[in-house]
Amino acid sequence: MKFGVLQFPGSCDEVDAVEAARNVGDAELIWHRDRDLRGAEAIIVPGGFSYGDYLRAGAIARFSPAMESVIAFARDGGLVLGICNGFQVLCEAHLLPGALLPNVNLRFTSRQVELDVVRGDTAFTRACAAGQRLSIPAKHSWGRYYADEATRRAMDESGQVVLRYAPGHNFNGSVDDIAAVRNDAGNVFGLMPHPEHAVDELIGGSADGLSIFESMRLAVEGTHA
Amino acid sequence: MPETATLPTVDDALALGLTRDEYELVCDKQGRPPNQVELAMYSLLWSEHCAYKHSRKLLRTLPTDGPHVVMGPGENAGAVDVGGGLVCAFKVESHNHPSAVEPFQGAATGVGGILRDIFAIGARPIAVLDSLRFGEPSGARARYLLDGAVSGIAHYGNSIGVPTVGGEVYFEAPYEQNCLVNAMALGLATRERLVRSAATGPGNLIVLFGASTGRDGIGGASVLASAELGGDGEQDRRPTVQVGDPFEEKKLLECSLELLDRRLLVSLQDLGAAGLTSSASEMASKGEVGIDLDVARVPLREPGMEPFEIMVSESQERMLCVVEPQNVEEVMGVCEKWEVGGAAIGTVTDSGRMRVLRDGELVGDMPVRALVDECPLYDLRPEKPAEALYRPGLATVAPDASAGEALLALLSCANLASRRPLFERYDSIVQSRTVRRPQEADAAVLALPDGSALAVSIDCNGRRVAADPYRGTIAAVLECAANLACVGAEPLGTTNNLNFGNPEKPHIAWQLSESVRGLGEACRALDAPIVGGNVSLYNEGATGPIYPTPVIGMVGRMPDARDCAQLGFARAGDEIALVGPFTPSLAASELSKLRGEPLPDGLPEIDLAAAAAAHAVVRDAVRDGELSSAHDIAEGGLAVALAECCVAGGLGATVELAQGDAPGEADAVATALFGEGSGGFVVSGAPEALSGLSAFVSLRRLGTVGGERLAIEVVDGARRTALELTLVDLSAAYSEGLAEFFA
Amino acid sequence: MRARVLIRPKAGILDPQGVAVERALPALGFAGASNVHVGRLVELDVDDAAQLRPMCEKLLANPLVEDYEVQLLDDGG
Amino acid sequence: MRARVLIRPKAGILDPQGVAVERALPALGFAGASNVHVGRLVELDVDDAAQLRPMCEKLLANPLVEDYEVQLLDDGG
Ligand SMILES: Nc1ncnc2c1ncn2[C@@H]1O[C@H](COP(=O)(O)OP(=O)(O)O)[C@@H](O)[C@H]1O
Ligand SMILES: [Mg+2]
Repeated sequence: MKFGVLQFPGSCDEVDAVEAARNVGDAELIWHRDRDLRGAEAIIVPGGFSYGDYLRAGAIARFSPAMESVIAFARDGGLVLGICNGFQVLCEAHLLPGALLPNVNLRFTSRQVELDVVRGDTAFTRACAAGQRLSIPAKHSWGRYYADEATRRAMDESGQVVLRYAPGHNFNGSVDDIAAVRNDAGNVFGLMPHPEHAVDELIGGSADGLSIFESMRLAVEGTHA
Repeated sequence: MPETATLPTVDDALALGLTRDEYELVCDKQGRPPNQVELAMYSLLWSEHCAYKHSRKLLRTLPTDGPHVVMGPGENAGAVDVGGGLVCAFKVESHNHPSAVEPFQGAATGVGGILRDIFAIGARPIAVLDSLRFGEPSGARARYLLDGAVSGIAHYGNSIGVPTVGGEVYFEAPYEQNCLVNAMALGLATRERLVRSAATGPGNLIVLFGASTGRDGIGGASVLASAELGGDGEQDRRPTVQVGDPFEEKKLLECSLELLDRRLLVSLQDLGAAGLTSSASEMASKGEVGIDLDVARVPLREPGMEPFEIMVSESQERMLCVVEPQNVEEVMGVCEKWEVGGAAIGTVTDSGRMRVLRDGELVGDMPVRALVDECPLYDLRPEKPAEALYRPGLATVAPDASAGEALLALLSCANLASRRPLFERYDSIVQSRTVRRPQEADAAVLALPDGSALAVSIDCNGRRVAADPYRGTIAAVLECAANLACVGAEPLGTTNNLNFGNPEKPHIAWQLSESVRGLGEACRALDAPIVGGNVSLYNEGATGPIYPTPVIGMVGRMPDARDCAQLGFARAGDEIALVGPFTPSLAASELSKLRGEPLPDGLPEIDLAAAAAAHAVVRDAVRDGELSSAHDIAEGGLAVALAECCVAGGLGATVELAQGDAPGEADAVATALFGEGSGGFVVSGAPEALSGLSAFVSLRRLGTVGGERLAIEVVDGARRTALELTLVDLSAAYSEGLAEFFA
Repeated sequence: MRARVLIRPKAGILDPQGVAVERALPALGFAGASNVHVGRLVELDVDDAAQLRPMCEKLLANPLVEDYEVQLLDDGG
Repeated sequence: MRARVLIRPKAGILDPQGVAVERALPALGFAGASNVHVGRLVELDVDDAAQLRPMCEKLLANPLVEDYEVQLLDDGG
């Protein structure tokens, strides 16, 4: 199982993502100017401040050559995980519904948050049980998830809300406490909190984030079988 | 040499901050009056900021050598060996005056500047800490500066992907007009990748890379840093604001490290205060060579810039390097990959002269030694002030307040309350090394690849230094080392930023020289040599000087990251003990500040050797896993330390205290509870473990962890309950103290 | 030709910056301000004014959450 | 009365946002854009138009690094 982790100028958490993914498989960086995904079986669009996040978080990164390949990869059913800035990029690229807006508190906020698993049967959560609670750090200033009502209704119907902030943990003001969403097809997933920073008790405060990477491995290796 | 502009006069020199004598000396060195380019360059390099003309002699007294030191003061950052083939580079720097003018950009570019110092020696930045001082937060100016500075640090540090893992902030009236914004950074490098800044090899090329050059900060930091801030002067300095671009710096950082990894650079230097002027001249001086620079080859952001403007511009996010001619093409290729601009703008020569050209025409020509090394150094004329320099503030706690009221007032006061509203704005975990985040332990702890860990702390209580510059500085060094001991780390090296008033005034000179004396003694006693630092003088406003504030940063190491302790109580039933040579006193304490009392003249004596021995005992006990928690006693004394252990651990405690060693003192109970001093730790652990410790260090059993409240009884012949507060009340006071200032 | 693009949060979507400004004004002694919204301003020279709308759709604005308005300025402006 | 405030980075002050947008446009197939600057837009109702400048000085803009321009709009606007 091989992960490819995109690297934009301004990415910050890309090495952390590579190291986290290496707990369950092989992983390497893919430079934003490369169109070749080099045989990656799952893509991670990492956190950070791609292109400085000037204008609007994620707005410029979505047009990079590597992202063009990722968009094609996703349309062919490949697994794509977007974390924080990566989530913003995937929304800007319309691979995920909705948009991310500035936190209601208008500040960058860094906090360990708790997340409730809404669905334990997706390609990104199959190592978790529905109703399980995950403790994962979040750190961003542009993380208020928004989708209009019609979109939310459609998302509910097709089970696209995968994680919600536990009561008291939705500091960014996301609509309906939505913390993570997937696309209709189920192969693209984005969240603001950082599972790659919760893979080791010593430094993550918990290792709950590992289950996201483990789920992806199960999904990919299940496809092979 | 062709003269395009009319020759500047001695009045121009005075306006640029040179004295009449210095101007004459420049004329001597040049053998003629300097032209505009030359005068601009001399005035910057001969400023306090670049030449350290009032502090250099004192700094020479500091200990800078030790078994772990790999690079001492003089390079862009110091470095110590941390084992496993790695070195840790670190340094603290101030951006006080720019932050007083525009706090957001001032603080942001302060972070940018200290990070460049770290990667200039080839180290990848792994952490930032900030040390901040503002006026009392009830004032609108203090709150404006606080919010701006914190936002600026967050913006830069978060965006560039370096965690801000710790810091400190104090609010005191003397900082009202002149805030302090100091930032410290740490980096990691393999020993082989370290690079120095000396330019060598005549014929080699000088390459400028990074952002283009604009009129930012023309005459900015350097001139600003050498003049007192006047009331209305801010207006005039507006055009000099430098704007930071963390995205550009992120690319610059990756580009610099890749250039070093590919061994393409002979030497590397960041551009900071005084821009090209200081970076090029200092590279030439260190390498004992000359440099020719052609300003027409410098990529500009604005049209029509004069040669002197290009030479002194403080545009951010730029680096200068020396490259062998055959490598220039590859260097440009790496710059192109990272979308960083680069241009060969000059050559190393064997002339010993700094020559500035414009399109080949000579517009400035100076001996490198005169520029960099021959600024006159001044002797201080220290004199202890006859009268108090600082006025007491308003009382907010009555002398007869109950112990419980006093504890709540202390926990919620701006200097002691939880720093969460501040550090939550910083990414403290990026790069996946942070074993102890802010407020989890007294020092931040960062894991290293071999399983060991670094610990780092930054500290200085300026009020205590104001009361006694010598002992107050020793106390600041001890506090840093105590913070390291609490997590199980041993000091490797120290950095410092001397923030003082105008050293030409005898009483400031006295503060400075006493403080440096204490700094040297304490670092010697702790085997924590000074590997770098910074000096910021002339920190005065209309109402007088700041508190003397020698900010101390210390880096330590522990063999196993898994052994580091936490500050919160961890287990009901653990025994609590006070360890170390702690002699509490209300002199210059936080409680006496809240009572509106004047600063005392002098602090009680400190037994450095005994304190250092206690640090070693606590450190070893932590490493051996014998303690559940460890926390040093600092502002607010023993009662506040106990309350912090309770709040952090979510556990109460029942404690019994002897009244103290000063029977009959009117404030005996308050002294026992809230007195401050160096050398004391609150630790908790199994009773047998604590018994084991008492063989090596003075240890007083205080009580037991458990329950929902903190109860402290002071034994006073007939015993009486001094205070009893619930965890809920303690937490509320602690967490609300600063929050309101960020609303 | 100089052009200006005004980008505003879509009506109905919470605009916390607007709210913050509206709250801060009375404290500074400015009464009577209401309905405050904060958006972005982009100004640029373009060769071809027809490109402005697609530029906004693709990059400058996010049409899901933002409205935009294009203004053409005199060459002098 | 409805008012609009345009806030821009001062001339000569580095505008990293403008630079980023200017660099991104050609890659998206938009040639010929230059001199791009990104600023802020504040729109609000005020009772007293004379308050707008002091509001800008005190809160809306940062006069150290930004210029501002006040526009009064029709009540309808
Ligand atoms: N300005 C700041 N920036 C970041 N962290 C801070 C800042 N001030 C304090 N902290 C963090 O808050 C915690 C408590 O700070 P403080 O009470 O000053 O500790 P100490 O008394 O040990 O110096 C520490 O983890 C410290 O690093
Ligand atoms: Mg401490």
